[in-house]
Amino acid sequence: MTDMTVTNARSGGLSKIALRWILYILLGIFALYYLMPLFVMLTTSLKSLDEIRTGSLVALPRDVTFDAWRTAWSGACTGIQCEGLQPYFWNSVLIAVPAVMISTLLGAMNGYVVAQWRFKGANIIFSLMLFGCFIPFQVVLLPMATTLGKLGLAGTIPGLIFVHVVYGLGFTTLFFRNYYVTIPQELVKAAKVDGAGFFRIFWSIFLPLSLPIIVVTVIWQFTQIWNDFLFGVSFSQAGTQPITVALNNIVNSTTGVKEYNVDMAAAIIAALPTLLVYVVAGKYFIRGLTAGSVKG
Amino acid sequence: MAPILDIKNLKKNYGSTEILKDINVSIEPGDFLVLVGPSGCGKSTLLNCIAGLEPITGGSISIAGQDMTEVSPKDRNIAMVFQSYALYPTMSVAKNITFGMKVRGVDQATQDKKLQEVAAQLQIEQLLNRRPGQLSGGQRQRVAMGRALVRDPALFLFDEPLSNLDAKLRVEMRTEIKKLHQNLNASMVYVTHDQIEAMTLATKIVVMKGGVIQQIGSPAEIYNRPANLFVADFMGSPAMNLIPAKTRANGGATEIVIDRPAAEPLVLKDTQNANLPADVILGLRPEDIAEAGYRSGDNVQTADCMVEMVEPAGADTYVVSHLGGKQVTARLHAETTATPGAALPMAFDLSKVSYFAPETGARLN
Amino acid sequence: MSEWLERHVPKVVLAPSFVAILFFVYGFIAWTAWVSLTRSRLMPKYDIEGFIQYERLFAAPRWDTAMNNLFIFGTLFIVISMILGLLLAILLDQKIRTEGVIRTIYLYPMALSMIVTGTAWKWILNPGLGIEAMVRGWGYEDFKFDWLVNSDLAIYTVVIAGVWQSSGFVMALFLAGLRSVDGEIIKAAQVDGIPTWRIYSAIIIPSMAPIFLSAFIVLSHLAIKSFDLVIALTGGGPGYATDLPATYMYAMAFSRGDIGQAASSAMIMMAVVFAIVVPYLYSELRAAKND
Amino acid sequence: MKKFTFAAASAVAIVASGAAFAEPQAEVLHWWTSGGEAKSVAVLQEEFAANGGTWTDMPVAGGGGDAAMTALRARVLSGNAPTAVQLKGPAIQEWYEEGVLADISAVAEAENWANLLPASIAAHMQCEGSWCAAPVNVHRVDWIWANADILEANGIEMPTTWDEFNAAAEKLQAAGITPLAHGGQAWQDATVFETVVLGVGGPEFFHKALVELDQDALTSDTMVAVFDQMRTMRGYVDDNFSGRDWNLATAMVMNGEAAFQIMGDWAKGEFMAAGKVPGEDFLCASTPGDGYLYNVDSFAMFDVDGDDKVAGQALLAELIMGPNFQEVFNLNKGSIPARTDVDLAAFDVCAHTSAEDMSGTSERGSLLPSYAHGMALRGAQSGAITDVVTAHFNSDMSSADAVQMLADAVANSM
Repeated sequence: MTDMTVTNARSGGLSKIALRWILYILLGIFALYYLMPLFVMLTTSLKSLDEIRTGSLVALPRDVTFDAWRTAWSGACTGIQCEGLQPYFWNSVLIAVPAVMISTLLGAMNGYVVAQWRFKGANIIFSLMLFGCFIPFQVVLLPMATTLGKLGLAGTIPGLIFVHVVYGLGFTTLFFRNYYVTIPQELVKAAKVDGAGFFRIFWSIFLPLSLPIIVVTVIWQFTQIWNDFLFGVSFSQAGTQPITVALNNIVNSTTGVKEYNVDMAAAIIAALPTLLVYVVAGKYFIRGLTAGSVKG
Repeated sequence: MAPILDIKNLKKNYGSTEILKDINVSIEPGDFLVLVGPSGCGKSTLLNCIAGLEPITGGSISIAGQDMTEVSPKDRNIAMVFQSYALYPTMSVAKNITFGMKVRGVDQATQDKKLQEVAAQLQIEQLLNRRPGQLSGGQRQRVAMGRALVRDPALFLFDEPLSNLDAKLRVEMRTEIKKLHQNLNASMVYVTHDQIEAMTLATKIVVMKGGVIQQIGSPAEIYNRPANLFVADFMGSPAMNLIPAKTRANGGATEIVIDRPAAEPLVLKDTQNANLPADVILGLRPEDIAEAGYRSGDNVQTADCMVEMVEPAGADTYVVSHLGGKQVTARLHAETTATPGAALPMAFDLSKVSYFAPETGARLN
Repeated sequence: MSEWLERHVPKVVLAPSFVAILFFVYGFIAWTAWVSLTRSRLMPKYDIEGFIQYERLFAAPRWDTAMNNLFIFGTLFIVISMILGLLLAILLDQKIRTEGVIRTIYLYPMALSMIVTGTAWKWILNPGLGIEAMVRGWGYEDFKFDWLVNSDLAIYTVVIAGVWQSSGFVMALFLAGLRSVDGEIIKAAQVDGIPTWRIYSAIIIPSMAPIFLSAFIVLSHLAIKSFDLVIALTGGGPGYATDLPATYMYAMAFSRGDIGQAASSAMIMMAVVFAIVVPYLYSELRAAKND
Repeated sequence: MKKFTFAAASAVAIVASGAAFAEPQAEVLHWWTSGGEAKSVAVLQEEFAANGGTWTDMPVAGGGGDAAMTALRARVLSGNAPTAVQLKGPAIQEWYEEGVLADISAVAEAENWANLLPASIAAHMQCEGSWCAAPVNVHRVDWIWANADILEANGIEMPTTWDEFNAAAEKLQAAGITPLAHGGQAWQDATVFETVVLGVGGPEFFHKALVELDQDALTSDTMVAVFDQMRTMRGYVDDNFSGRDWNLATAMVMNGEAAFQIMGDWAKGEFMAAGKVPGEDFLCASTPGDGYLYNVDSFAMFDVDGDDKVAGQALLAELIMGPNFQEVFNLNKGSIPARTDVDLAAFDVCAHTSAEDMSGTSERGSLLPSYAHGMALRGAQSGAITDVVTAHFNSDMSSADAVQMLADAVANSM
């Protein structure tokens, strides 16, 4: 796969250079398409509100100001408190981190069972879990609210973690199952003969093998949970609202004065953790996918 | 001596499909049992059942005199080498070998000692810190063996351990396994689909097909006196010639009549076997057909045969002719003058002949 | 006891997740099915009234529009995301020096919440503010790009933004697939003098069939669940021209206090999901059996 | 004023004796999150705190309260309802019917709310005779905003009939100015529609069609005329209106790109925030025709356990209707106080017009609930109507077809 360019080199210097140029131009055009909204958001966040009101929305700022960023982080009103996104940021961390960890671990265990310890009906259980990925979340809001109330988790962070874990299980199980299915079953057999049990085999042999797929799952789950609004708004109460609810409160005012620059800055701030995860772990993401998760 | 492995009336079903039907095998300590058969014959399943990796539907398995039918693999006192070697990819070679001991709580000093012993035995001392991914196929094979050896079990199980190696290495490793068996005087069960491996390694062979044991015996028994057409055809390369023929009694002897194209039928006289049915399938190994004059004995018959093809193979030359509607291969000496299209007098050594019933395939003599 | 435990430990491990899914997915689907047969308004009620909600649903022109849109949007979104994803993956697979940067650029939209990105897209696609105004500003006065404000074309702008958000992920899937194709086959093909594009079209792409399947499932899951996208970009407008079943359901359940109606639309949506996912599961299971 | 203060004090006394020693607690669900709004609610919180209460803020913005309503349903179902919730219009009665609202009649009667509120607004706050919600403000919806300079430059007066409006619009169009700044979002379409219904059909017709949902009214020729006017007005809107936020439409009027905007009085906040002066830079007037469409924000109290919360509810109800909060809040918000006895000296011209019209129309019986803002109808019905209105406005549907569709949709939503 890596030697594709060798052929190009053989087919002559000039046309090779031309081809490379076309390639880079194409990649550049697509990069523009992907960057366009980010450009709009960034430039808007650096403008003053007056400039937005009078000028074109899609243009470079005349005077760059970081006021909007400051406001979004620590001054924008998300209710009667005007402390910006800051307090909500930690709620999101408190929700996302345990939820990602638990759902990933459970997904790994489930995938390990379904792929390597097949028993009668395991495939049916797996299909039922997979179908669970597709349920529209709007459907589950009301019965879930009742259930959380009965469990005594209504409005709490553990309640939100619980919801995210439950509805993340389908995908995490799918990821790990598809990864573990490519690992020969003989590995488990060998370990069994060596005397290792179910958990020992998981911890000593499968978990150390799973770094790539863990990265994939964590990226996926973190993105989903961090960006979740629907569950966040429905199952939180004052003090446990995640950052997306705060972002929404800043952005989505119906009859108030709109501060687009703050909105955009807030949106970028709210997305920073996920962006960071993508930038840092993007390479492993591709590698993890390569390593097997896509071999449905 | 008590059998080291004793399998009685073993049955194994997947749902309503019968994978193994009424298997009865037992081996003595020091035996090298080879399970051989075409793919899908149930030989690997049988091995997995012995290891306890697959639950069985009926019957019993005992190892070293202990009933192990319901015992989990780790307590069966066995070690196993897998086709894909199943080395733990994230562990070093040393860790791979000592993992079992670590799980069982063997102390570090013993672990180290055994590791060194095994590594020396298999000449893999210099590989101990590598990962399986950095090893060649042959090296992985040795590590997998090391992992089994270090257990010092009552019974070794091998699941087609050589099938992923190239031809040369396979022969080398085969010898090595044989040597190991002799040195350790260990009991082994070995699964393969390669009948040469079976012949060279085994002290006892089980030929299987469709979940049923076709024959159990020493390599010589299996080779010389196959129990049925399947075993006859499966074991040996080139395969045994299986020629449809008619018989008629002639005094104390039996005359065997074989049709051939554009010539008189070939008539051979067997002086050792009588009371054969009218239709038989005559089985003769290629090496039991020689050029006239190169084979003599009580029951050797000579006849001219039309040569169709000559295949020199170095040490031997194979000659193919047409008898009874079948191609018949004879293994001649290398310097034969046989030429295609010409007749050649050939000697049929009927002292080694096998007769099979055409309908059932069962051995008649 | 410990023998029993040892044998059943895999089932014991799987059991909590399974029970959770059984209750929180299938139990809730059953609940929705029940509610869809009632006259629930603001809050769920449990007196069965028959299929009245389904009759109302099929009588509503807005639901027709929503289903049509799902078909148009779903098809285009999936097809374009796949083609674009594959194209980008192939382009990126040509030993690009800046691959890390470009890949991140293509992938980042997944990380952003649509709540605000929708506003940015709204501006970009708005004829008076965005692309049309910009191109006209360059002197091409006749340039027209007003899909956003055209009832018949607005759904295509949803496709544009949807593709923007998801095609990077598809690109990642395909890139991974390209990288996992056996290099020897390609070398062999190169030695045979087969041109690069033929190597892709005849050898590499057909070998990635499982990835197409995975991408299809992920994309159809996104298409059916698309909600934020529409709300943020068009709010379902102009009129309700860009309504999707998910937005219809949400509007019924939460802004209009018509939970029975929302439940019936949810059941129809689920039937659509079922029709897509079941064949996939079937093929998955068959593949597993063949192992 | 004095008398009132006394009443308030005695109410507090009643409340306090009822829930002895419990420190008032309130978790308040609302969707006022933008700067001006938040500051307005903060006034309430400060007063609440000054009276010894603890205010827990639970803001959920989005979709004109849709997201908040989603959260509310989840909270109620989980048995964890907020203490007080921003609710309005028939939704109050709907929640009451679910049996989850608390009775605040004690406070209301002690405070004499019945006499302080216009009758039709008071009716919204009552559930089967008892008081269940406290009004915060009155937004007028049927406003028309204009850029003063443009009108002057083109010699146009604020229109008082739709014909005048059309004539003015033609003139502006000829001068190359967009006559009507509009954001093509369903609720904005509905806002324009209801002002047209009011102007073309008159208050009685409005009540029949959009409050009683009388089929004869919905299918009448008058309704056809309404849709005709909507079609005409579609011609006065610029090409890029679709999906535009209302405040961007307001900005168009401010920047002189457009002459008029039809929008509730929250638009004033945008003008003010940009430093514009009412009566000088921009003009406000009611849309053509007699009548007054109100959009009243209110807080409903939910059934909760705990004396502290019950005390919180009573205190909150009392403070919401307190003159100080009514004045300060509405100064910030652009609306006018719900209670009619607040001194309006600090308010601007537009607010004065609004207050005068409110008492006038209240007497004439033309003080009407806004359908577009959820005051007149339950969600299912108003939603069904909005679907038709926005579908008509955004296509070339004929008025006759629209009327037919309207009747069908309303019937189907029952």
